[in-house]
Amino acid sequence: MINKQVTSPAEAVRDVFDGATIMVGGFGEAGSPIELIHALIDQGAKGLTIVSNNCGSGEVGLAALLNAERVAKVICSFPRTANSTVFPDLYHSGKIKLELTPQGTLAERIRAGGAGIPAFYTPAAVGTPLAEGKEARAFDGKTYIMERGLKADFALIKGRMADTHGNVVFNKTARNFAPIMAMAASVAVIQVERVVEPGSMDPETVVTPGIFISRVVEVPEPAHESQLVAAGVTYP
Amino acid sequence: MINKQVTSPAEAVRDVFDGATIMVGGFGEAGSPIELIHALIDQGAKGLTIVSNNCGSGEVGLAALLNAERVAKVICSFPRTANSTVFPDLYHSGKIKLELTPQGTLAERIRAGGAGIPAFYTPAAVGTPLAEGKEARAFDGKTYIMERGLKADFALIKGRMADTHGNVVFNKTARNFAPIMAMAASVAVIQVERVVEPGSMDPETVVTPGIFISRVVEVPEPAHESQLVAAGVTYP
Amino acid sequence: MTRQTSQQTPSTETIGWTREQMAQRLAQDIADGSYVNLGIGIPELVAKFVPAGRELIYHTENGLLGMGPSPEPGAGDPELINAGKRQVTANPGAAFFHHADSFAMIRGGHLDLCVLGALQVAHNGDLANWSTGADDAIPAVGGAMDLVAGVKSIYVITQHCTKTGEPKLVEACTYPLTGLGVVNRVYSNLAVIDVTANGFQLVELAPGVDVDTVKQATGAPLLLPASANIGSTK
Amino acid sequence: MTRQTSQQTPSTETIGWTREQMAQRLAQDIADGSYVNLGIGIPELVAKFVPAGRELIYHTENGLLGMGPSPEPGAGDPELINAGKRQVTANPGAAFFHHADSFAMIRGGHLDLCVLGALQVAHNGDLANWSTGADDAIPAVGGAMDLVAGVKSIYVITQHCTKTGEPKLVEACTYPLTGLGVVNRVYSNLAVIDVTANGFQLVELAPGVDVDTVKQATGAPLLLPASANIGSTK
Repeated sequence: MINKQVTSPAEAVRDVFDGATIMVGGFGEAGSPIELIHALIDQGAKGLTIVSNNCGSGEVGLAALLNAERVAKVICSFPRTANSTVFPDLYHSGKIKLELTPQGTLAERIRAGGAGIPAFYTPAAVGTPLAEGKEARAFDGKTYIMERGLKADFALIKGRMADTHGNVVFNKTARNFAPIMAMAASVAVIQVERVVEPGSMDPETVVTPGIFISRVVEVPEPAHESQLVAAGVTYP
Repeated sequence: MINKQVTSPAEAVRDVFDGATIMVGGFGEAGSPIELIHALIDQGAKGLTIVSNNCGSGEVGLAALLNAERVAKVICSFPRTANSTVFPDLYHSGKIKLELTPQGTLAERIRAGGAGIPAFYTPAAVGTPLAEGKEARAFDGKTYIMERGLKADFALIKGRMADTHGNVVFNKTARNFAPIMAMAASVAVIQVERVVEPGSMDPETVVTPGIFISRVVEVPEPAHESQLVAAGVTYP
Repeated sequence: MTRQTSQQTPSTETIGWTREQMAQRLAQDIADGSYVNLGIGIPELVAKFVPAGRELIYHTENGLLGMGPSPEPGAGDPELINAGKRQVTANPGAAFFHHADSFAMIRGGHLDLCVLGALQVAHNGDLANWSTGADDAIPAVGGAMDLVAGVKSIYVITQHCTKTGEPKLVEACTYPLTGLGVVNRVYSNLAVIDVTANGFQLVELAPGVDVDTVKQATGAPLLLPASANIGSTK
Repeated sequence: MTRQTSQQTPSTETIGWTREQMAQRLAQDIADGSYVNLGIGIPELVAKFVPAGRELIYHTENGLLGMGPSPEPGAGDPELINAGKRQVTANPGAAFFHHADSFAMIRGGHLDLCVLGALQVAHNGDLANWSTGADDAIPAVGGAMDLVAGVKSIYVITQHCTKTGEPKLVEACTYPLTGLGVVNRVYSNLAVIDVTANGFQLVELAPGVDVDTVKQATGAPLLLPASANIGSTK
């Protein structure tokens, strides 16, 4: 009997260990699994490496995790944000490392990690500072750089609906990195607004098949980062 | 005004040229675009390179194209079939070349071609005859071989429904290679049972976005290969 | 499905487990909740024998997780098939996906178990199962090389010897390889045998089969277990 | 959106096209049916000025083809946003997809046009638009490097000079590069300029701007067209 549903965000992140690599879904606030991140702050794991497109805003969600100084390093395409000083302050004080990766390379590295591809070549960043130290190679007269697949111990992502087998559908542009992070993580944890029985979803429209998901937790009314920031909320 | 619908399979394959590389969708009969293939036989292009998982059955569809001696080479994972002598006869008489590729490597090469990835590494086939002549390389202590992305001039594929922008949904396991072949071909031609207006499909459930599709042709009641073969049909 | 017998003289084919019994024996060892890919032929039989109370999810590499049994006659869809190109069904909780995603599951190590047939298994786990290397054969590999390279555990289910009495468990494969060091366990008509760092390790004998019979039918050294459990079926 | 002006002395910022006019001029050159990615800032204005009768499909790299305009106040969804993280809508015929698929579109050459801002464009097409290289800046690149490496045509829309009067069209970029030889055309407040194998090639002058003004404001040689069309807007 397969049932991947767990009872709470706390239960879903119970075994995150110090030094773990965690992929965190979201592009801006869309798809950011705030409740899971807050549960991780409560849980206390530290020395984390975070793989995420952004570094959060205000002092909630991912920015709050950074602010709690639980993160040693971020792998990220765009850590700058208009309404948060958390990352800049940590970065300038040398308290956090940054591996800056072009957004498409980040996405492809995650997808490769999940697909068992250890390395691939991309034209992005050739000739730029972000290619420094990377192997360059020509194919058919054009230069590419080699990039490595990325894996993680955990993924914390957000969907709209899942069944208890872990099949997931998403909401609009909140889909973004979640399906590939689910592939690349040993333990993919997803929060969804609604958990349903297997057979409730059309198998043609499942976006992330259950094989990629380890734990499903229902968060019926997830917070929106922009609303929390506008309201001046900080966590914890 | 974007409208990718063309009036007939003949119109859809009108500009296929001698020596073209053509990806043909389908795994067995599921997803095989028989009407497009038959239109290509009528059209007459020759010296083709076909990229397809199988080589057809009986003397219809892909097997009929081979039988008409239009194909110089196939890139394929499983050309053998229980109910066709077309490929074996051509192969034994030296009339067709075969590039045998593991099925997952074939799929990934096609996806890479469509995604602008010129090469990647895979563990499949390491140490086997299919790795001969291929670059081997170790990552984290494990050996992989390098495989190249595959592109095509045309893709002939089959879907269930498309809108006039080329957004497509598929039927069950007939989906197989079609979405990635659409990505990897300069001109992706799809036959579907029904063409609808943009806005008729839920944007969350589109499998192949229209950007990958050049031409859509409606074939309301497509033939099934197994039924044609059972009925002893040959083409032309 | 009837059992194949051979007219060749000294044969092990007629002793030990039948094909169904081999499949049944293997089925006992698959953990509840596993994601499983069953190869064409004898491996397909495994699904019939999964013990009650265990839920497995079957993957077919042509784009379906949650594959169910064959449809009722006349109820099938020619576009809902398995890797053997036979019509199947989709269970509740199923999902369809394209070939690159399907092999991402395989290559990325997301499947727990793949059960395959074999021409030869070497004592270091090398597998040959896609080609006899005969000059007149049409080469065809399908997804076998991807499966053995990517799936967490590879179980082989096979007759212990060929129809002409040659061992299939060997020192080194003479047929073209499918993968290097990939097989974890072999279920034959004679025995269950693990592939270990030290070579073939006997785990269990089929009823009525003794150790010497297995040793003689095996083309490489056979390590015996410390346990006295040999000879009994679970 | 009002036009920025500068109090610095000799400036080209106050002559030629406004930001809206630059966007309008660029919009004339986008073919019907194009798949287009518009960068954040001035490039976003382009969508307002597409001539009637042309249908463009907008891609936003965070997972949407068929992006529509901003929602009515209160009607938006915080999970339906563009790459600038502003709320948008989805047009009929839209499709959502994940980030790897989105950048497969970009890297695979499926988009016809990307319009971006620039810090500097070199006469060989090199682009710098993501970092001033300042020591205290937080490095952030987003999708710019992928876009310029993959999209078929790259148009830059920019003030011809910086606020301090420095040319943005240069012999060689001094800021960190976004891509090598990637820019096809520049739409500035002064002119439309192609990047050719021979360097910057003047295509069209903004109204009231003469060739000498453009030459002086450009940090690399400017090739003049054979046609006498210079000085007129289409």
